[in-house]
Formats: sequence, C-alpha cells, structure tokens
Amino acid sequence: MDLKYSDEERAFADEVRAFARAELDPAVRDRVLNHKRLGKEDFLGWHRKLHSRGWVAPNWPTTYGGCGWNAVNRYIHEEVLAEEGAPPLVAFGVNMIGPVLIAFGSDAQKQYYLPRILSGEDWWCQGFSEPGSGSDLASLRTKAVLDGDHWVVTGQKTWTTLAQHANLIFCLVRTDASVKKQEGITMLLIDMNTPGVTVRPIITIDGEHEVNEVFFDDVRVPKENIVGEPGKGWTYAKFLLSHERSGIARVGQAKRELRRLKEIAAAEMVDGVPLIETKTFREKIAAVEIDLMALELTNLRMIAAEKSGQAPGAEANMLKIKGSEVQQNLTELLMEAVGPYALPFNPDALEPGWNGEPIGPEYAAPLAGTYFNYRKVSIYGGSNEIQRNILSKSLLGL
Amino acid sequence: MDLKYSDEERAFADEVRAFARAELDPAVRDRVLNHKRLGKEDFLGWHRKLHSRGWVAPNWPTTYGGCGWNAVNRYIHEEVLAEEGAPPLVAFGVNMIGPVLIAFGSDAQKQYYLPRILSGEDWWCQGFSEPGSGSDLASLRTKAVLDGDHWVVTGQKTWTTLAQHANLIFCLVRTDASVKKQEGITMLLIDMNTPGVTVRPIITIDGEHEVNEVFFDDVRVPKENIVGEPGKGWTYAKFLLSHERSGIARVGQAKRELRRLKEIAAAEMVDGVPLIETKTFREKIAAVEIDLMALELTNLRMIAAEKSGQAPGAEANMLKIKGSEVQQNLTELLMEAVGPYALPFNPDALEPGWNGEPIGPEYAAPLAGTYFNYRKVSIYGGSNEIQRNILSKSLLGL
Amino acid sequence: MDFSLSETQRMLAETTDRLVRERYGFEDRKKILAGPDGFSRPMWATFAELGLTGLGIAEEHDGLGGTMGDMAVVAETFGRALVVEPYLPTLVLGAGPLGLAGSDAQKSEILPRVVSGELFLALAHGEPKSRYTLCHVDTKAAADGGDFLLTGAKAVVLGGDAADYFLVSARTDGTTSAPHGISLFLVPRSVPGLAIRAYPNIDGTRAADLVLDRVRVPASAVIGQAGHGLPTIAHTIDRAIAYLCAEAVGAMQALNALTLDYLKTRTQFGQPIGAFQVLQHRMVDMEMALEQARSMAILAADRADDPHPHERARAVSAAKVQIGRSGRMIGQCSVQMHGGIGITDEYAGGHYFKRLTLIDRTFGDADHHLARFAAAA
Amino acid sequence: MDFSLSETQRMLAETTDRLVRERYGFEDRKKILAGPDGFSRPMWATFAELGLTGLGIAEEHDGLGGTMGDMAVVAETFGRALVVEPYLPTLVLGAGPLGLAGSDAQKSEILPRVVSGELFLALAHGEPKSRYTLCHVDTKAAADGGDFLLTGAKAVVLGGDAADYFLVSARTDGTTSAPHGISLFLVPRSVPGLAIRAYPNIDGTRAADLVLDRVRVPASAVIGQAGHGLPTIAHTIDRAIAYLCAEAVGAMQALNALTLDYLKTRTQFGQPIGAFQVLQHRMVDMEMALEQARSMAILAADRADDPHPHERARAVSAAKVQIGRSGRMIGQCSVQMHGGIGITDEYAGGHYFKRLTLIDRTFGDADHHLARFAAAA
Repeated sequence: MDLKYSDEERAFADEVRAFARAELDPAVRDRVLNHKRLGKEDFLGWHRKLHSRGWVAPNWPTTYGGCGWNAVNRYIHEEVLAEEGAPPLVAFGVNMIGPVLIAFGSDAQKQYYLPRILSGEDWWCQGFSEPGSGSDLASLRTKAVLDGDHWVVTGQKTWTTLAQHANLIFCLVRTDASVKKQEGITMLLIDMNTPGVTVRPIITIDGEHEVNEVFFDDVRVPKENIVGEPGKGWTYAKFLLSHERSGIARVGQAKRELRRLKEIAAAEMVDGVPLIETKTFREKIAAVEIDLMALELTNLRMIAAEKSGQAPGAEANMLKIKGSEVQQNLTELLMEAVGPYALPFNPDALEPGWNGEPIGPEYAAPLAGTYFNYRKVSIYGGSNEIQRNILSKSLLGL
Repeated sequence: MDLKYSDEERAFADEVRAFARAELDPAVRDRVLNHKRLGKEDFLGWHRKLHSRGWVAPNWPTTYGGCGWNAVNRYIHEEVLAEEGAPPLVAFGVNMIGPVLIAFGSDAQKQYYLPRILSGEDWWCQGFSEPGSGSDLASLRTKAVLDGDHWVVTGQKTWTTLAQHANLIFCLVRTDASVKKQEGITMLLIDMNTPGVTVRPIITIDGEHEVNEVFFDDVRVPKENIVGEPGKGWTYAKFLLSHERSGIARVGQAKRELRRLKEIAAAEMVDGVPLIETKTFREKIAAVEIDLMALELTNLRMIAAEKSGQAPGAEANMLKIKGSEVQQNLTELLMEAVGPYALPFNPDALEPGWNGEPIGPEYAAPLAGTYFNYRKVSIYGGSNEIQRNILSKSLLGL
Repeated sequence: MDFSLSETQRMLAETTDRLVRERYGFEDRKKILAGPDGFSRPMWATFAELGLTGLGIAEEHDGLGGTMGDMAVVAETFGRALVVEPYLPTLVLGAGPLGLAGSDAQKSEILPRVVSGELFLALAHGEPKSRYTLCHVDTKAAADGGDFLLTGAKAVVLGGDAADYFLVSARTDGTTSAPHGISLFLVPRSVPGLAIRAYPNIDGTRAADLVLDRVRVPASAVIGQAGHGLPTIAHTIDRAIAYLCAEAVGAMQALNALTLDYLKTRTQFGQPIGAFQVLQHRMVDMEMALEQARSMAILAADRADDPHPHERARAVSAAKVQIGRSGRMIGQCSVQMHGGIGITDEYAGGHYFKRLTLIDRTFGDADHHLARFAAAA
Repeated sequence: MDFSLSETQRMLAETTDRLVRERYGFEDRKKILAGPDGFSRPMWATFAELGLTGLGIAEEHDGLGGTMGDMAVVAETFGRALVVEPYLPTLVLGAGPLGLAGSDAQKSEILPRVVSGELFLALAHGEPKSRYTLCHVDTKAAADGGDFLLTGAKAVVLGGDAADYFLVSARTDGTTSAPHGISLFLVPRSVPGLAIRAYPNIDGTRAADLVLDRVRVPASAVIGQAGHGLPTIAHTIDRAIAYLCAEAVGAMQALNALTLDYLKTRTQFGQPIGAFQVLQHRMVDMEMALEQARSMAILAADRADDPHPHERARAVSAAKVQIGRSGRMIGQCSVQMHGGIGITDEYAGGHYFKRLTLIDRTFGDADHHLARFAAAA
C-alpha cells in the first residue's frame, strides 16, 4: 500500500499547478476564490488556454483531441486546477454530450461538434429536467414529432444551467407515448437560435441568475440532429450521467474553500481573539477538515480501483453524497464566520471590477448568498435521496 | 399565559416531595440514583408506601381506589417522585391492565384484581411481543383454543419485563385465524403458576436480567379469564397503549440524571480542571439541558391541553421520541464523563449491599452498562420509527 | 399553569392575522420590497391605526402597555408573513430601552410619536469588530462643555435605513470590552457628523452602517445614567431575542405548512412524494423541531422581563439556541424536500429559509448562546 | 498511489481469516470468555505458530518485522471476530516500545519470548486521574542506590490481567503534568510491592489496576533514556490507536454485514424490513460511515511511524475522530434497526456495538482527538 503519489504523478501535479499559476488570469482567479460572479468570457478565456495546452478533455480518447489520461491523472488535473482557483470547466460539452457523441454519435456529428467543444466555439447546455420531472426524470413530457425532415419539439425544460450563454442544447424528448416511459425517449441536439426557443431566467434566493427555463414552441429541428436511434435517449442519458462522475466529490474545490475559511476565521475577531483560535470554531473547522481528509482518501481509493480496471460503480454515489455534505458544511461555516455581516445584501460587490466601499470586511459579501445557493449541490444531478435509493439497490441489494 | 404552577399545584408538588423524602428508604433511593440493581422488594416496599398514602393509582377513578387526579397533578406526582429517586412504579398493573379492566373487565375481574393491584399483592407482566411480532404486533401467533371451560394456550412471548417477579400475565392471543389479523386477537389473564408456563431469562449486553421469554405449552386458562369479548383484544391493546402515556417523556427521571451528570462531571478532572468546566463538555451538558427544558415545556403544554379537556393525541408520540433521545443522550454523556473507567465490568458493584473496593470512582461502575441498556428506550413500546410512522399519518396526514 | 392566550393576545392574534392574510400575501410583499423604501409606509400607518405601534409603550405616552408575551403574538404573525417593516427596531430595540431607562422628557418627546406611527427608531449598538459581544464598544463619547462628542462606527444597525432617531451606545469611560462606562444616547438622524449607509439585508429586512464623526449631542440626550448603559442594552437585546424567537416560530410554522403541502401535491414516480417514508419521517422531525422551538419561544417571552438578569439570560439564551437549531434544520430540510424550487426567488419557501438563517446570525448565533447559557448554568 | 495489499499482507489476511473463520466463531468466543483466563492460551499458541506474535518485532529477535500496515491487516480480522486475546497489549503496547527504545539486553531477554508465545506484556501508563492526558504521571520513581523505587497507581492497564511484564511509566523528575521527567521501566509481574487487581472489561477484553508500593527495579530496567520516556509512550499510543482503528473497521464491517442480513431476513408487515426506505437510507449511511472510517484507518496505519511526530499526531487523531464517530453511528443504528435482539447477550451484534463504544473510550475519545487535531493544525 502506498498512499503517496508516484514520482510521475507528483511531477504531473506540479506541471498542472505551474500551468495554472502561469496562465490563469489573476483577476479571474480572484473572482473564483472570492465567490464573485464569473462572466461568459471568464469561462471561455480559461477554456481556450486549456485548449491551447491540449488539456480540455482529459476523459476523451486522443483520437478525438482528448488527453486519454488514466483515472489518477484525470483526478490530479481536475483537483489541482480547482485548488488553484481556475474556473470550473463548463461540463456540458466536454463531460456530458462529448462522451455521448463519441460513443453514439454519427461520424458527421463527431466531426462537426467535437472540435467545436474543444475550441470553446460551442457552449452546450442540458435539457433534461422539466417542471414535472425532477427526481422522476423519465416522466418527462417535452415531445418531438417527426414532420418531413424535421422533428417538431414542444415543451419546457427547467434548471438549465447557464443557458443564457449557450448556443446549443442537448435534449431528452418524448417521441413515443405508446411504450414504457423509459423507452419512448429520444435525445436531440438543438440550436438555441432556432425560432420558437425561449430562455427565461430563474433567479435564485441569492439574487443570482445561473439557471433558466427553456421553452420550445413548435421548434423545428433537422432530422439528422438525433443522437443515435429514436427511443434510446434514456440509455444515452444514463451513460452520460455515469460519465459525469469524474471529480464528483469536488475535493479540490473543498480544499480551496477550507483554506479560505481558515483565512477568514483568522481575520475575524471574537473578544480580542481570532475566531480560528476559539475552541468551538476551531473544532468545527477541524471536524470538516477530517471529513474532507476521509473523503479525499475514499476518492483516491476509488480512483485507484478505477485505474486498475474496476469500473466506477456505486462508489460514485457515495462520493456525490459526502462531497455535497462537505461543500455545504464549508459554505455554512464561511457564513457563520462573519457573524452579523452575513446579513447585508450587496450583489454589486460580486460584479467584476466593482470598486465600491464594502459593507464590513470585503470577503463577507458573497458568503450568505453562497450558503443559500449551495443547498443545490445536494439536489442537482440526482438528489441525495435519489443517490441513497440507488445505493440501497445497487450496493446493498435492498 | 402563565408558565408557573398555581399555588395549589406548587403546594401539591411540595407535599409529594415531602412524602418521598420522609418515606423513601434511603438505601433504595441510593440504588435508584446510582443505577444499582433493584430487587423485587425494593419495588414492592415503595409500592406499599404509596398504597398506604392512597397514591398508587393517580389515573384510576376514586371509585376503584384511584386518586382521580387531573393531568397536571398526575404529572407532578410522577415527575417529583422520579426526581427524588423513587423506584419507578411497576406499570403493568396500575397503568396497563388496570385501566383496561376498569373499562372492559367483568365485575368479578374488577372486584378481584383491582384491589390486589393497589396493594401490590399481584405483580403483572405483559404478554404482547413475540419473536416474530415486534413492530408488527398484530401478526402475533400465540394461539388459544377453547376446550370446554378452558382456553388452551400455546406459543411464545418475548421481551417480557420483570416476568421473573410476576404471578400474572395479560396476554394477547390469536383465537381466530380466519379473520383479518387484528380481528382474531383476544386478551387473556393468565396465572404464571399454571402448568405449562415457562419463563426463560434474556440476558442483555450489560449482563443484566430484566426481560424474559415466556413459553406457553398447552396452558389451560379458565374461560372466564378473558377480558371483554373474544376478538376484541386488539382494541383493548390500543386502549392500553394510549393509557401508557402519562409521563412518557420521563422528564423527572431526566432531571435526576442531569443532576447526576453534573455531579460526576464536577468530580472528574481533565488536566487539573473539572470536566464540567471544560468548554466542550460543559456545552454538551448545556445542549442536553436545553433539550430537556424544551421537552419539559412541550410536555407541560400538552398536559395543560389535556387538563382543559383535549384528549392526548399525536403529541404523546412526540414526547416518546424526544424523551428517549434526551434519556439516551444523558446516559451517553454519563459514560463519556468517566473516560477510561467506562471499560471495567464489575456487575457485583451493582448488587445491593456490595461492600467491595470499586474500580475507579464508585459512580463509574454502572455507566457503560446503562448506556448500552438504554438503547432500549427508543425501541420498546413502539420503536421511534413506528412512532414516526404514526405521527406521519395521524398528525400530518401523509 | 396556563398556556392559553389572554383576551388581549387573542385580539392581537386575530387583528394581525386578518391584516397579513388580506394585505401581506407573498405577492404583496414582493411589491413592498420593490418599493422605494423597501418597506411600506402605508402598512406602517395601518399598524398604527390598529394600535400595534403602541404595544409595550406605557399608557401615559399614548401606548397600550402590554408584555413581551403580547408582542410575541404579533411577532409570530409577522414571522408567518415575513413582514419587513421595522417593527422590531422601532418598538423593541427603540421604544423598549426608552421606556426602560429614558427620562420623562425623552419619553414624552419620542414615544407618543412612535405610537402615532410618525417615528422610526433604531438601536445603534453593534460595531464592526464587536460581533456578538455586547460589552465591546469602541465608539467614544467625549465630554465637551455640557455636550458629548460621539465618534466611532456602528454596524448592521437594524432599521437604520429608516430611523428618525438612533439610540447610540458609546463609551464615556473604560476600555473596549469593559462592562462599565457604556452610555446610551438619543441621536436624531439629521445631526451633523452622522454618515448613514443604508442597505437591504439578504432576507428583505433593512439595516445601515453608521459613521459618527464628532457628533455633538447635549447631556440631556443620555438615556438613563451615563456609564451604566450596558444593563439596559443587555435587557433590550434579550427582549429582542424573545421577539425574534416568536417571529422564527411563525416562520417555521409557515414553512412547515408549505412543505407539508408540497409533499402532498408534488407527484413523482406516480405518487405524491409524501408517500416516501424518508420524507415522512423528516417532516415529522420538522414538526417536532417546531414544537420544541415554540415551547422555548414561550419561555423566552415569559422571562424576557424577569427581574433576575441571570434567569432572564439563561432562558433567553436557551431559547435562542433552540430556535437557531430548529430553524436551521427546518430551513435546510424544507429546501431539500422541495428540490430546486426551494431556492428560487419566486417561491416563498426560500424566503423563510433565508429569514430563519439570518435570525440565527442576529444578536448571537446558536454557538454564542450555548456558551452564554453554559456559563450562566 | 497504490491501495492494494502487499504480498505479506495478503498472506496475513488469508491466514488470520481462515483462523477466525474456523476457530473463532461467536460460539467459540463465548466459550473462550467463559474460560478461567477470559481468553484462550491455546489460541495464543496458534497465533505464535502462525507467526502473528512475531509481527513488528525485528528479525534479530526472531520476529518477522513488518509495518503498522501489516499489523493493521491482523487487527481488522481480529475486529471482525472480536478476538479477546491480548494481542494489542503484548505486541503493540509492549513489544512496540521495547523495539523502539529498549536496550539490547531488554530486547534479547523479552522479545524472542514474545515471538515464541511465551510472554504477555502490558503498558502500565494511564493513572486514576490521568484520563487521556499522556503527560499526566503521578507515579514516582525514586533513585535508591543504583535502583529505583516505584510508587503509585496505574489504571485500566489493558492486558494487565495476564501480563508477565509491565512497562511502567513513572516520574524520575518534574511535576504531575510536565512532559519531561517521565521514565519507562520494565517490571516483572512477580516483583514485591506490586498489587494487581485484574478484571474483565464490559466488551470481553481484560485489564487490571496496579498499585506499586516501593517496587524495586534496577537501573537496567529503564527503557530508553531516563526522563525521556514521553516521546516513546506517545509514539506507542499512536501506534496503538492505528491498531484500534483497523480493529474498529473490522468490527464495523462485520456489524454492517449482520445488520444488512437482518434487514433482508427479518419480516414485519408482510415484507422484509429492508423494504422500508428509512432503514434503507440508514443502512446506506452506515456503509458510508464504514468507507470513511476505512480510509482514515489506512491513513493512520500509514502515518503511525511517520518520522515527523506532528504529522503522525494529526493523522492518527483525525483517524481516531472518524473511527469514534463512525463506530458510534454504526453501533447505535445497528441496535436500533435490530430492535430488542440487538442488545441481547446471545446475539453477536450487541458485542460489536460494545467493542466499538469502548474503542472510542480507549486512548482518547473523539472529543479528545478532535481537540488534539485542531491544536496540531
């Protein structure tokens, strides 16, 4: 047993870290570290830098311009970048539709879309959830009817992350209502600029615009924009979700937030003593740090198993649950750390380039909002209740 | 709103307290406070003292020798005695079969059994649970067949508390297997000395003998020992369980244990400081104390509602859940308080009159065992899961 | 022992219930928040008409009198409706200490105009570095002739956006954390040297940060005895906490009701999600958390004016711990069971969650009050 | 990065697994506990035959060598079977510090006889008032000619019932809690002035309290350098914690397996109770608690001999916290889901619960190690 990275792995981590430190725009890094708003260009600028280094798609085979890395290197790449404050890779292209197209897409689709994902030319979003279909995804009702050379799509998607930036959406639509609900679903690729597509922002309780509703009103989609075969959409979606798992525990991000928490707790004073030196708060930090240590090791154990050829299985659901708990715990402690300064609402302060006078310490502005916002991480991508249902069946046979 | 007892209520509490202090054998009180073993005579001696004061049956009408008190006085009586270290009233006669006989028993049964319950001449135990019927009580299989003037009973009961002291048992038995499971159940009163009744001790992980299995092997029970009508046993059992609720939160006992916890935590030293003055432990005690304050007030609110004529409803299930949590929390902290001295197993030290040299501080001997034993309080009388199922249905309509 | 409402309380409950039912729905509230002040002056006028702005103020100053228990009835209703008008700042944090310690002149000048709905008040006590420590006061009051010159900064002053008068704490003596030497001053909004930065809080209430630069006030502006302001402030904050506890109970009750309704109406996998046992049990736990919180809120209101500060502190801190924990549990579980909708701005649930979260951050969080309770035990 | 077992470890796992499967079932264990010693000397002889009593002991003293990771493999199996023989006391707490700091003479005298299965050892360090504080030593070692006279009391000495030799800590210098001045002595059981009170622990392991009244030992009995015993003791306790973490993982794994089996076979309301969602989710949480504990147990074993005491302490304390919390959660949930049967003496489940509970009480509970970790952060 050897809990340390090999020399090669360590060298690779150093290389990734050096790259991030050299190439990451300090202003963007600052926005990530301080929970400020990220603009489309913040994501894309970094995406293009990764692209020029050939590091956009760790999980794609080299044939398609990916890195073809093993599980350990993929993990190192993702965690080190997160720790360094790089914006998250917009996953919808690289980690979601990309692998689906590689596995099931037509040659034309691969040739057209994959390079545009790598270059950042296309911004994808995901059209799965609907107002009536959250945990019970397969009950979705957006329908598509073949009319000559086009699918005509009608319905509504929701929780569509960053759809305001996207020019493409991959959608699950119902093409056959006469069969079992999972069997009547088809996956379509839709240009967001097609007439009849409307995006409506959903504002969350932190005042931010991150998710959207997307309406389809007799939207005509070229027949060839189907992925694979009609009625197989559910299979592709399950494939996609199983490929979304790399870095699902978000250990790198959590380490970054833990560091930030310690900084803030060192700056906040209680009766003349730094908050981090008070027994209660210090031990709350210690408790989440231990949770995170355990999570990281559990993650590494699973990565190592994957590297040695075992397919990622039920363990990914565990990482999702524990990862979300650690993240939520951290955002909650960050909010607690600033005491009464959790109250003021100053969304302007999150805007890049804002130069106003902060209310209280500068770091306080985003913290309550982030806490509220991060309740989502135990909901999206299959709520923790759904994860436990899955584990109960797949891992325990209950 | 007035959160304080009225003058009359306070005077009554003082009277109960004075009685306990004057009449309770100090040796018995010491055994209760220090979690030592209680013998049959410890229970009975105290029972007889209460009887001579007319205070055995707060919940019975005066016609039958009860106190006929309202909910508040019943509560005061029970909680003050518990706080003072009186042995718990053995509930099976007074609180369980007594009210059932008063409501549904024949005149002969009332005349024979009720005075003997009050005087302590009879010790009842309860024959409900079976090895295959725990949470799903109605699935019980012990059967009784009428044979001339006798019921012939065959089967097994389990978790029978203090059956080793009992001379009588009230049993749920199946008398009709052809109807819905709840409708084929009958309640019988059985003399434990009847041939074919066998009691086998169940030893719990603290090494104690508190519960038993009771086997019935063609036990002949006089026909008239049926309660009410055949097939109505389930109704009587539900009635009985709803009357078991007085003092279900065990606030008085919890206050007594909290006091004990504070004493022990004041005696234990950590790096030269009493444990109770260390921030972590002090605040753990504070947290359970607050829980207990809230529980007591919630209990009083429900008692007050009951006094003003509202029947005790779903609230009793809440008190059961929260009460068990507080009790378990206290036993856990008591064990934690003694640190490494939680390890030694010295059951002799729990015996009345034991004069040996203690291992470590004298108070340590029962604590780990009590913690293990008290896991039962969230299991017996309907597990907390069952309580939540009931609340979900009755209170929330889910 | 009697947990039923008094006649006055029943009337207050009915009046405020009807008011919020008819005029303070979630959509009404949205409009109020979008208005220029972030709260509604007409609504405040209605509060005055209904006598709510006279609660806790002595009859000789045109008030209705009344106990903290009476105010708690209003607080609970306001919690259910997420009322954003500065009722706590004006009545509890402002009129409260004036009634407790103010001079006859101060009371006669201010309190009738509070009752009439004319004035808003705010307590400017917390400071940028004070966190939850009440004796931490850096703002200085320097004697200057017969006047005082106040210099310092005050942070997150609830209702400070609208206040016509501030009750400002400042040191006439002692070092930063000394319990003695703190005085309380009545300071009009328009006084020279007072800079006010008003802002909304993330839960829709409003506050302000103040900077005082040699703000001149006369000796007659001292509330109570100079140098002995801390007991009044501590008592006031304990009363405010009792108010917040009752408000939180209202919010929890409303949020539980919303959540239960959602469990019954939202269907997934062909059945209402309330059919899933895990959600059923969690909802039961939320109801238990509410009942425990309600018990402690009752206790806090009952003890908020207890003549023994030690008893008062114990009860109020215990209640604040319970409310913090119950509110957190109910808020988090409610969002989780709602799924995404629970954190959208257009749904009421998330707003209760925010309010409950910020109540825990106000006047000391659960950790702070657990330590205070443990120290007082 | 490689989490797979080494060849040695795989062999150890197979050997010990087979042994406990064949000879250490729950009924076998009951008989062992009922025997005169409360453990089995023939079983110990088998350990010796299999080489287990040579683990961690250098080859020059007839041992097999091996790391803490190797011992952890044994510990995990022993945890699964609830082995009560004094392996931890003899190998980790006894042979461990002798190997670390003992003189050649001491090692040559003792260690080969440990390997052969002839000797039991015990570390007599904790005292009636020391709780979990390692530097708290009141027992005095007074120089007397070339000898030392040891006087004091030692509490809950694991394996003290059977030990042939004790490693006794005593002060040659300093006041009660001084880190310096603690020495470690090798003391044979039969020495005059040593009173031993042996007893079972509630989990089936055994211990003793010692009273030393002017126990005379020669200067050659000092293990390592006089006055500098604490680092050796601290290192030893950290190794023992790493062992306990692995043992706890074995116990948790076995208890989870029992519980899962019960969920699948116990029927109520016409279905296996594992069909109830609340129990399903709780079982999932127990599996997660086990995985997190396993990760930290691996870390503790890896770092137990880390050359940087600070790194070692951080990792070991973090692991002990995790094991304490996971063990508590798994133990309590398992009992709850079993119902009454879970706390009967005749069912294995409750015995795992007891062992896990007492592991949390041994060498510092979760609170103690959380504070130690936080202080070292």
